[in-house]
Amino acid sequence: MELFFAQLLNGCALGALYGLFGIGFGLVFATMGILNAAQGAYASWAAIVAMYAIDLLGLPFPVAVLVGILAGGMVAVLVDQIGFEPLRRFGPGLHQAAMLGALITSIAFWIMLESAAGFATGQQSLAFPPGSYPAAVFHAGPMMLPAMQAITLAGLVVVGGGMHWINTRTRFGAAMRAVGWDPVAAGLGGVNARVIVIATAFLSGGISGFAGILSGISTANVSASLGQGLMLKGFAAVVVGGYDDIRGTAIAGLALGVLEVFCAQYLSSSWRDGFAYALLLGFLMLRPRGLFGSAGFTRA
Amino acid sequence: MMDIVEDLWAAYASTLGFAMVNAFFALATYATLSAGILSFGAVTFGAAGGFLGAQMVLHSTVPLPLIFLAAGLAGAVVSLLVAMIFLRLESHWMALASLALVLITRVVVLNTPDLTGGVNGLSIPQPLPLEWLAGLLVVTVGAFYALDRSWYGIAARAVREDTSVATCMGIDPRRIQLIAMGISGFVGGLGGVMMALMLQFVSPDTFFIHVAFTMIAGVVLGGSHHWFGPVLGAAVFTALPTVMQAFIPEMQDIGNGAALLLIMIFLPRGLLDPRAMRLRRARK
Amino acid sequence: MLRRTLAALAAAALLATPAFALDAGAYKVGFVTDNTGPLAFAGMSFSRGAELAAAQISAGGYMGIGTKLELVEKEGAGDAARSIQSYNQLIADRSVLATSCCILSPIAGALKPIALNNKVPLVIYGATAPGLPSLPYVYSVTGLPGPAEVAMSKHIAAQAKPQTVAYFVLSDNEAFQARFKASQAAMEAAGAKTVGVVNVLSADTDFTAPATQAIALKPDLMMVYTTQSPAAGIVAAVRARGWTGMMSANDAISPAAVFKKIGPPLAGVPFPVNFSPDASETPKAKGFIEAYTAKHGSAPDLYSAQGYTAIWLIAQGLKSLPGKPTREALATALSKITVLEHDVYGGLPITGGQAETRYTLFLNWTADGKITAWKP
Amino acid sequence: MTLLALADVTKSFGGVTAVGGLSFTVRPRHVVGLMGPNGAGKTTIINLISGLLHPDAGTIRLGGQPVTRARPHEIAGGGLARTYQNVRLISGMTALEQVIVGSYLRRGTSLLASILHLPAARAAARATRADAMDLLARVGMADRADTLAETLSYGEQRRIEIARALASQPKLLLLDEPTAGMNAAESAEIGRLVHALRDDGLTVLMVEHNMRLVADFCEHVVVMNFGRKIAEGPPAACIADPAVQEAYFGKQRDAQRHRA
Amino acid sequence: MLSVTGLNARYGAIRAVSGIDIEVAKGAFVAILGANGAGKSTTLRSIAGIHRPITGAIRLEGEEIGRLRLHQVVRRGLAFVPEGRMVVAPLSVEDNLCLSAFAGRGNQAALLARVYDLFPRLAERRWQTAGLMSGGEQQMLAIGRALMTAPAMLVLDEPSMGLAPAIVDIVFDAIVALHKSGQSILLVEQNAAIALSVCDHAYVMKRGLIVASGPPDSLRNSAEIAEAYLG
Repeated sequence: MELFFAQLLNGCALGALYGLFGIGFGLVFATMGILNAAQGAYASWAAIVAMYAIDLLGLPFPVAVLVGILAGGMVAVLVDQIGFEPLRRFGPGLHQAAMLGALITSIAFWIMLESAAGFATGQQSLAFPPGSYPAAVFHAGPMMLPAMQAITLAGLVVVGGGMHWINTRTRFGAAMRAVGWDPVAAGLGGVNARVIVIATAFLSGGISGFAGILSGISTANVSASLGQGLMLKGFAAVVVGGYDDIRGTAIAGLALGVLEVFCAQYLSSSWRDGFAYALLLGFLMLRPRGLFGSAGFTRA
Repeated sequence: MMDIVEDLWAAYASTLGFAMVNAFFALATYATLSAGILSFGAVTFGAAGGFLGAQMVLHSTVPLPLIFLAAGLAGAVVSLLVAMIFLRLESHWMALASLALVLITRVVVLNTPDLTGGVNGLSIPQPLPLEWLAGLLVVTVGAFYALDRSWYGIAARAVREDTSVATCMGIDPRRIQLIAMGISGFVGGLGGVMMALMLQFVSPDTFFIHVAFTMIAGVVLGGSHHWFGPVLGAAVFTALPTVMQAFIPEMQDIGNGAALLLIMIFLPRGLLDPRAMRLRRARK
Repeated sequence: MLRRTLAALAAAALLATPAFALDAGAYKVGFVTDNTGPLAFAGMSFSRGAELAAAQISAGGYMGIGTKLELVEKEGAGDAARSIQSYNQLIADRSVLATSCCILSPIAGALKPIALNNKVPLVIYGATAPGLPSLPYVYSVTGLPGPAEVAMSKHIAAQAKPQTVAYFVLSDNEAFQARFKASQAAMEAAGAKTVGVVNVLSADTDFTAPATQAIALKPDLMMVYTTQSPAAGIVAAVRARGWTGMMSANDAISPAAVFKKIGPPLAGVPFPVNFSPDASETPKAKGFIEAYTAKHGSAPDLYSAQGYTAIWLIAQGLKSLPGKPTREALATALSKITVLEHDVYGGLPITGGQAETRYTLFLNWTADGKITAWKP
Repeated sequence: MTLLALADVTKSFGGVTAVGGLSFTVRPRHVVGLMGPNGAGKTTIINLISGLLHPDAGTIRLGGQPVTRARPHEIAGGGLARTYQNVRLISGMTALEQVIVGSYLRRGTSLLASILHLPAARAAARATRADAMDLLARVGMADRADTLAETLSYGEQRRIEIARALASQPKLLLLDEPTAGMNAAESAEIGRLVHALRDDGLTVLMVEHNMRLVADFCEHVVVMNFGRKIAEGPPAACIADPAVQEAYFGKQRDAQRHRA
Repeated sequence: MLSVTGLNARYGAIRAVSGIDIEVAKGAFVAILGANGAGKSTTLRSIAGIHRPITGAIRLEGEEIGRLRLHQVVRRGLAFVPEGRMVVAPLSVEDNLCLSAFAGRGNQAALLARVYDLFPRLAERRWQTAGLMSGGEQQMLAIGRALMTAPAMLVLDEPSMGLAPAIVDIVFDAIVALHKSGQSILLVEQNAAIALSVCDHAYVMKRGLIVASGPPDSLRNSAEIAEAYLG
């Protein structure tokens, strides 16, 4: 029983990373209809920058995390403006030509960013310097909670809750959804679609970058391929959770993490990913709008 | 003089071979794309063809042509099964579903060692004669050319460009897309067995996401509106690393990415674009 | 004094009998690198070791007066198709007399038939699948998995007498499966029961859950049979969860980069290794470490030692040939080598094309980042 | 005998009722006009008949067969062809290819024969091509057969669209504002074409905005406003109908209200 | 207030508007009439900055806006109510209205109160999802959204389209009330009688050209209007 709860906690912490990454990934997918293959690279780069901020510049941990998040956001804006902006002439929404074009340019950026990240890390798997991050372990009876797991879970709650609040309760959130729906309709209210798109890209990159930093610390692995694992599972979390619902992504991410850990503990570690992806496929087939997906409107 | 030719051939025959193998995958992707389906499924169909072909080479005395046929059919069967389940999804969901399928394919391949050799893969002590590969590619490209000119090709273009207009012309988009998936499966299965024989080896990594992305990139690069575009794109995409290596060996991946990006931005419809050719003709 | 005289005599003999010496000039060796892609972390070490070997061989005139060994590198990126293309380009150059390649066994398996068909000597520097060497063309300078693990298992069993063992195993990697099985048999023979096997996958990065799983088994000893990143991650995760019991790992955690990454949690975890810049003490090893550190600014690791050894093996073959050798002649010469003249292991024996691992060191990291001999 | 019959057809989008309880019939070999101001629901009706939309209530019959829930390609197979208000030609195709798309239903060769490039397939393709050329000639576009359709003028594109619709040899042709954006001479030409088609046995239902053209072209008119039928009958009578005048020009009484 | 001179607009090869001039004085209510396809909507979309590129000059209070994009035009005080409403369907009524805060014009709370005052129906349904409302309510919302930018110039495209007569009355009552309170208005309307009964100056368009203009009384029974509508 003790093991069960310990693994449940581990699964939640792992899933929180998926959920967090997925929130960033889903933000761009929901508002701009872009399936962004480069999203994983934002996570890698944010982690690399944060790590070097500590290692080379000696910045304190919280500042380094902020610098990393900033880097993730800036890379995302760069990719958006160079890779996606020229394709927006195809018109708004999930037009197939635009979607395919954006997918290809994002693949191009994925290749470039990951390769450049390889140079940045000297092709090694590095880690945050031991002792540079909170490493305390909280004990409650037989249960233990390492500080990084607590931070990750808190991160999901804060970022997920915050993004949900921004999305549903603020003017900026309304503008993001409006631009995603139809840039002209948003423009009628004076919204500068381009600014909103850039801000959305920045938020998306920053959030996925934050997930990358947390993942880099808690797995002691900062490398060019860090983002890839997050990418596949984060993508599953977005689809299962319903791509336009942040709560759904968060919950689906947690569920995926728990499923994965329990699969490995009680069933078979080699079929573990199979379960996760079969779940993803099942959701695509049966509930393409995900757990919490609204009936919604389809664009004309 | 002959020596130089021979040396060049020895050095680049395998590059040519891989370009032709990749052309099969690109054509398989083009087959669905030209009917309006963005699908990464050709990886899975390739796996079906590749592992079946490998097992047939290892455990039977079936001649190569029949192995090719069997691999193609295996790909087609898998693709039709997939199509029956996936085709009711909207286009972008279909793309996501096919991506999930690629991920699942890997897990299945890893966990069925009796069929696929599992993580170790299968070694195939059977070289692929390049003339076989070239011959089959010519036949396949010929079939794509014939299809492109036929009622099917024209109907598929209509479905891709404007499904609603096509369906009002009496074209059943589901039927056209089912055919497209079948062709994609057959050609993907062929590509799979070619890849297996070319590598003389298959493993779970032989058919994974990077293949999916390279072939989509190849199609888009070459031109996804022209039957020869995928072949051209696959050739460029296979040769690019070799060329890049000569100039900027450390940066070859960055070079590849940049080349892809530039083409997408400045030639979004690819190197071969029949529409652009016709526009040029119209302007004259 | 005696040595110098002998050397002078030998040089005089070489000059006097040119028919038995290698002609002056540059001899090309093709080398498939993995400097990018998923294996780049090790690939760069392999190629740096090889580059150092080529530089030393050329500078010292090892193969004869006026001879040089030139390394021609082509990138394989850890990808089978890319490696095959690069390899074909290398052997298409008729002046390339021998080749060296491969970290991954499947890629080595794919290049081997090409080498055999083209009658080009191929020295495999990293891949460890059994059965790869094939005389007279294909050689491997890397020890097969198993013997080192068995030796370490016996050593630990004798020294620490654990009653129960839990294993971490990379379930999608055949080589580590083999190492695990060999080690498990040795441990059980010594009376240490297996209480559980925790499987992980190559692509995994999060090891908190596997660590929790293993700790719950309450073993006396945890043995880790995975590649570098998972091994480092597992040790870190187990220690982070407060488990202080005994652990062992393998040579993948020996590079200094791993200690820089993980730090003190690695302390006291033994691993078997046949080369370590901190523990290898043969003069050739010391020379290698010194030259490597001077050239690349960091100490070599076991991978650079293997790349280094592969090139020296080829040089040793070339050295024994007169005039302008052919690939076939070089292959024959290589097949006659039974002990390496110049390596960091103190004279590696080669049988049937396969180098045998001997002189296994049992080392561990100390909390302040030094490598010392392991004691329970 | 009716070729097309709508009975109590209703369709809403979100909260907006686009068509409410509409009924009318079309007899064979007639040119019927569907009139009404902008937003009256005319295009929705065309989309309902061609199967792109399905009514919330009511039934649609084509040639006696219920097609209320049928999919567009099934309805096309039942003998219906249409054009669009904003010409929808297929991007990247020549004029001739546009027409060949329309002849899909009469392709007359198997997929395998096409893949293998068999003589039968080549013969069928030649026949299709020849028929398509004839149709292009009929709409006066034979000399533009190999031109990329999207480079042609609006009027030319409309004519190609009509040829494409005719290629399936339909029984009923739906024309959605066939003269939009055309000048008087071009419009008259379309009128002559429509009449010639009717004389060949085709039935035409055309959405038309322009009252004068409706009066010239049609034998029977259905006038809609707010998704409902407000008048039906011969063109002249319909146009004179006060309800129709009001629908087009607005209500004077209401206007006075605003003045006041 | 708004002056358009020599405006040309095309869609690809098709010329939709050919060199027209339009003048709206401060506080005026100007209507553009014409049949379908006459180029009215294109004219408005060009003025609002949605249709680009164009040639000719468009000045709002003397400032050239012909090169600006939609949101810039809105921020300078020209609000556009497009044909087909274009409300943001997934957002609530209030979110749709509050989007206009991005225009940065006027006190949002006061403007919101004014819109709810003008259209009590919107106040009742403020949390309703816009896409689920009736056509009339969506039209009110589109006008409300425009008013939230405190426009110097209000431009409406076919506000009566597809609406039942009773709803058309409510919408036009509101437009007339706005005009009476001093709002400058440019209206495109196919329903000529209604437009002529509310505006103080009208232009008649046909095939991209202005074929007649003048005060409503001079146009009401003119041959040009009959010609423009009947073809």
